[in-house]
Amino acid sequence: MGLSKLNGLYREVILDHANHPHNKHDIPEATSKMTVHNPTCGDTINVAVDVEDGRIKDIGYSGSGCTISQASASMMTEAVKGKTTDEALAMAKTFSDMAIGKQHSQADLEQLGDAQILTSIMEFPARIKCATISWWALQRALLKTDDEEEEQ
Amino acid sequence: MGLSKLNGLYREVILDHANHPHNKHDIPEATSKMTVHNPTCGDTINVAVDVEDGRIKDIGYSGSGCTISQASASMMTEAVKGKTTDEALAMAKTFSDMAIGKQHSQADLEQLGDAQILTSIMEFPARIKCATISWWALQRALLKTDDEEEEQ
Amino acid sequence: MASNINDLSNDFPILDQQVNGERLAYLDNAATAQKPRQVVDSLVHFYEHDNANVHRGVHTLAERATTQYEEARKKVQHFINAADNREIIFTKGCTDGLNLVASTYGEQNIHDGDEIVISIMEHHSNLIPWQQLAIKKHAKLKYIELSPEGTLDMADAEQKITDKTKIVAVAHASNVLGTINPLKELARLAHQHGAIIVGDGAQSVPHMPVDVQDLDVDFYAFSGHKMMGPTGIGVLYGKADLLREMPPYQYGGEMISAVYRDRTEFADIPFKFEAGTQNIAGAIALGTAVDYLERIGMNQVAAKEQELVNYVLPRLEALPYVTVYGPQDPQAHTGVIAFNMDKLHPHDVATALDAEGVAVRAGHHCAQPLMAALGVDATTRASFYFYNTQEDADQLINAIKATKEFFNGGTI
Amino acid sequence: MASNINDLSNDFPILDQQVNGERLAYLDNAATAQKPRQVVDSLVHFYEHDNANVHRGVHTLAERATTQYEEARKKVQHFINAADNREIIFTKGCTDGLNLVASTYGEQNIHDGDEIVISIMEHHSNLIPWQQLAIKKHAKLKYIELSPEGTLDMADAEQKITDKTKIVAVAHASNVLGTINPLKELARLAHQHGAIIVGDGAQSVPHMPVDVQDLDVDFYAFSGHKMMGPTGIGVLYGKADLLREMPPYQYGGEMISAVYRDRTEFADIPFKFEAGTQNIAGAIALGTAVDYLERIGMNQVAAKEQELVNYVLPRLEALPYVTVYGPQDPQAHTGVIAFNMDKLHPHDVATALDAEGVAVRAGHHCAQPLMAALGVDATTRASFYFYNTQEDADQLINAIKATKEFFNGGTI
Ligand SMILES: Cc1ncc(COP(=O)(O)O)c(C=O)c1O
Ligand SMILES: Cc1ncc(COP(=O)(O)O)c(C=O)c1O
Repeated sequence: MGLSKLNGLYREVILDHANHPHNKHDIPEATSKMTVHNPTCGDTINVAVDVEDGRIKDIGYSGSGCTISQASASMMTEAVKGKTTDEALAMAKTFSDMAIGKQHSQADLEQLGDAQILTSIMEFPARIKCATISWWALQRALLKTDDEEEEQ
Repeated sequence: MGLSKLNGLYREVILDHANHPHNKHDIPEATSKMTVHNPTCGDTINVAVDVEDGRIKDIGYSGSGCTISQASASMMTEAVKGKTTDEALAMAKTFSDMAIGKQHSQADLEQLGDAQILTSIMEFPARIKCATISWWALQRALLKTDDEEEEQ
Repeated sequence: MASNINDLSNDFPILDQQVNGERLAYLDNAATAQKPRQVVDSLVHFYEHDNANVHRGVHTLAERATTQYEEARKKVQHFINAADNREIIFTKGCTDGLNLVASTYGEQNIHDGDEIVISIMEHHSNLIPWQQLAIKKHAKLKYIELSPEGTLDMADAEQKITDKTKIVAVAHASNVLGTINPLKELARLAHQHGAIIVGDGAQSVPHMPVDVQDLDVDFYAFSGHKMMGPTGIGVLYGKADLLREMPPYQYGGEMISAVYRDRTEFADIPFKFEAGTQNIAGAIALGTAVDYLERIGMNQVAAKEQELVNYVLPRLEALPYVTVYGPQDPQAHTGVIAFNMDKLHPHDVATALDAEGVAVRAGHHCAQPLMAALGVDATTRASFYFYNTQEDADQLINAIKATKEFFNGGTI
Repeated sequence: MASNINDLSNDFPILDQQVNGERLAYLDNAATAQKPRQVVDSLVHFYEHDNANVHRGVHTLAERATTQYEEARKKVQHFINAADNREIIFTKGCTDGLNLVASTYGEQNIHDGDEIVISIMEHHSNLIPWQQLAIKKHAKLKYIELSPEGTLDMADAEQKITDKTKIVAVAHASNVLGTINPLKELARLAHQHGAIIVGDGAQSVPHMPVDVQDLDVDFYAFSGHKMMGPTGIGVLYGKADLLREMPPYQYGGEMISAVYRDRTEFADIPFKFEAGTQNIAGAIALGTAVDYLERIGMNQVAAKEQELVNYVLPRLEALPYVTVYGPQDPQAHTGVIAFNMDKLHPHDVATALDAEGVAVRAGHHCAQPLMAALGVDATTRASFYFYNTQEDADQLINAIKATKEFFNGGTI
């Protein structure tokens, strides 16, 4: 079997996002920022969201990480930009549920846009965290209280 | 086999010492006292020695314990009374060496008097500590420095 | 897969042996339990197929090991009905778990003048950590005493637990008296006064259904080896909100979020409390022990032990030279039975019983203050588990009679 | 009894399997080692014949268990040439041992303004305990830096270790760089300045002859699982006179001499540091792992690993897109080899190698400050043990080449 097993994980669209990331930049005027570490590998994701009238006006990320985490962050930012915070939180929940094997409706999945392609991660349990970390950072950023600065 | 296995351990002379202990009393004018605990069972032995001109003029013990520890304490006091401290320490060493399986000359063993009968303890490794505890207390009492009060 | 409580003989090869030429009757279960074949097999299977370090690895073996390790955590969670699997911390054993709580929660919350309430029947592992904490913090350590029946004096508990109390720490079941303490009521009392309660489950979790949410305990510690798991693994349950507020206990790999030269951010629970490589195979095999117990059913386990106690306790009490400690009523007595024989020292008794093939323990059972309260230096203790049989009980009674005769003959 | 270093295949059944349809090449030995059949057998034998709690029991099983447990202590003593078996403390693992020293000796001896010196290549387990101790005690934590060759900068060590230094703590062998540190020389330096030295032997004891008396280290910790023992067991060596002066680490059963309501007298070493039921079966099986290593001979083990490094390192370095960290000279490199592939993230590399059957680790290897010093977030790490073969090495090299191609094809 060997490397051919990985074709699903590293599909073109994923590699494309990893190599040409969308929204990989800081947002100085962001209303909320959050840094999350993946303690297994030391990867870090910083997410900055600018929320206006309950809607994500702009979102950016920075940090380093593997193909999966970079692609996932890129897809995540694309998927939530322009959405209301409630919609974005629902999408984050769909994504993390999906990653721990829970089923969701086709409608929920389609909401995720490109990001739904990362369902292929399910076959690689050790890499699930790589895919969820940016969604988790988003969630923390949107729910953040003022005294929280960083979270794992 | 059953209980008959124990005949060696509980020989008449041992039971005799346990039931009619010699020197089981305090010595108010003792030059050194020592309390030792057997942490496995909670038994305690107090040894009091009165040394004059490098010789054990008197020795007594108190405390509670099993047949073996009581008999051993009784035999120990009998064996060392009147001996020089050096002789007593040599006997203590012979006894504890014997208990950990080291060989000693017949002459060394005979020095121990009745106490040598407790070599039968060798067959019962779990009970060796019961037999050695009083010899250990003696040793500590003779070697004791002023700031030591109690030792395990 | 055998787990018929009336025919367990194939599951415990160790019980099928002779010692000193006699059939082995293993009655030292309160010290440690024997392991069914299934538990040993799970160790072997892990080491022969899946052995790898957990969490940090992306390769196949590491993933298998991680999955099994986390599955074991969930098995334990369900076994004691914890609300969240993150409330299950794997430790080295019950002692490790109790020390963890004393060194973190205790260190953080006990101050000058505070009071810690424990019971006089505590095992040293649930006594010395609190005693030393009290000494260090100039706090007061108070003991709930025994009732004349050999149970916890609940009237005394109501006196001792006050608004000054910050921590109550009590054994769910005694390792000497064979009593079960009313932990749920003690938890209510403690909480009424704003204290937290720590349950020592070493002698309860292996023997009866335990529901930490129903008990409403804040922390609850137990050992794997006493419930047929391997040595070197145990569990600390803690309520998530308390665990989150506590500082880590040990520092090292796995328990961090990010490490810098001069500071460290710690991981979330339970990992914050699992520094370094854990007893991975031990945790997984403990999960197998949980499976085994659940297949039999904890109610069945408790009923089988009650049956054995109903049989053996009256027969012991009928011997005029035997004194049994703790409750005299078999219904109020767990499978742990401490006793003494007139004039005979427990050590001599245990040696004699061993000569007859009966494995019991003699000594203070790591409960010296209790011994002092009972007015003895030591006791002999026979402790039953569900795999023991009436034959074991008969062998014990007969060996006690023979011991009496042996030492009588020896004119003691 | 097979222990011919050139034919170990029968001893390690786990290595004889396929993952992802490929032959398994297990190269994650620095994380944990595989267990020979003999070690697993010794667990099974203990649980099927002799399982009992130790020290407290007088019955036959308890005596057998105690004897084997104390025999294991002596085996470890001789293996590292400690002067006295009481200097061997069984722990849960290396992390547990290092925390023990920091929480007892460190707590007692580090004061405001004192200095603790560690190296920048420390594993978190030999870093965070000292960092947190320094924070708590207002002491200063200093790092010995790397030389340009990727070894410890001894000139810097001479600068950093001063009369203010109270503790020096350094890994004997790095779990990332593949370097062996001059521990004996560091011990001399530390002692010159009146400091004590703590050696982290996690990556050395399994791989080379270690003599704690010759090294003249004051404390030395290592893990059983990395030297083919079970998980959940480790060793802390300490000089007897230091151990005797230290307060206990945990409180509970077994570590006491006498317990009263308001105070406790503690037992002598090593028991003072072994509170509660220990990993008895784990300690005994660690003794079996020691037997196994001694039968092969530690010089042979080291030579075999050197041979593998001589083979694989130049082949790795010859790949233009591979960067190897630590010394480039195979003679100066242990079997631990951390590397990166241009532009590829180690996590992706490890997943790809796993698809080819090669088990390696990716990440920070619990050495984040070292990663920062190397200017990387993470590396891939292949680590060899004496049971690895040239075939494993070839499989690694080929898998790396295939990975390069796979991701090139994917235009990364
Ligand atoms: C150098 C070093 N020190 C300490 C440790 C910690 O060992 P353990 O996780 O077994 O406690 C390790 C292993 O990961 C190590 O490589
Ligand atoms: C009531 C009680 N608490 C605590 C312990 C300590 O358990 P362990 O020695 O497994 O840490 C024991 C076992 O001896 C016990 O019986």
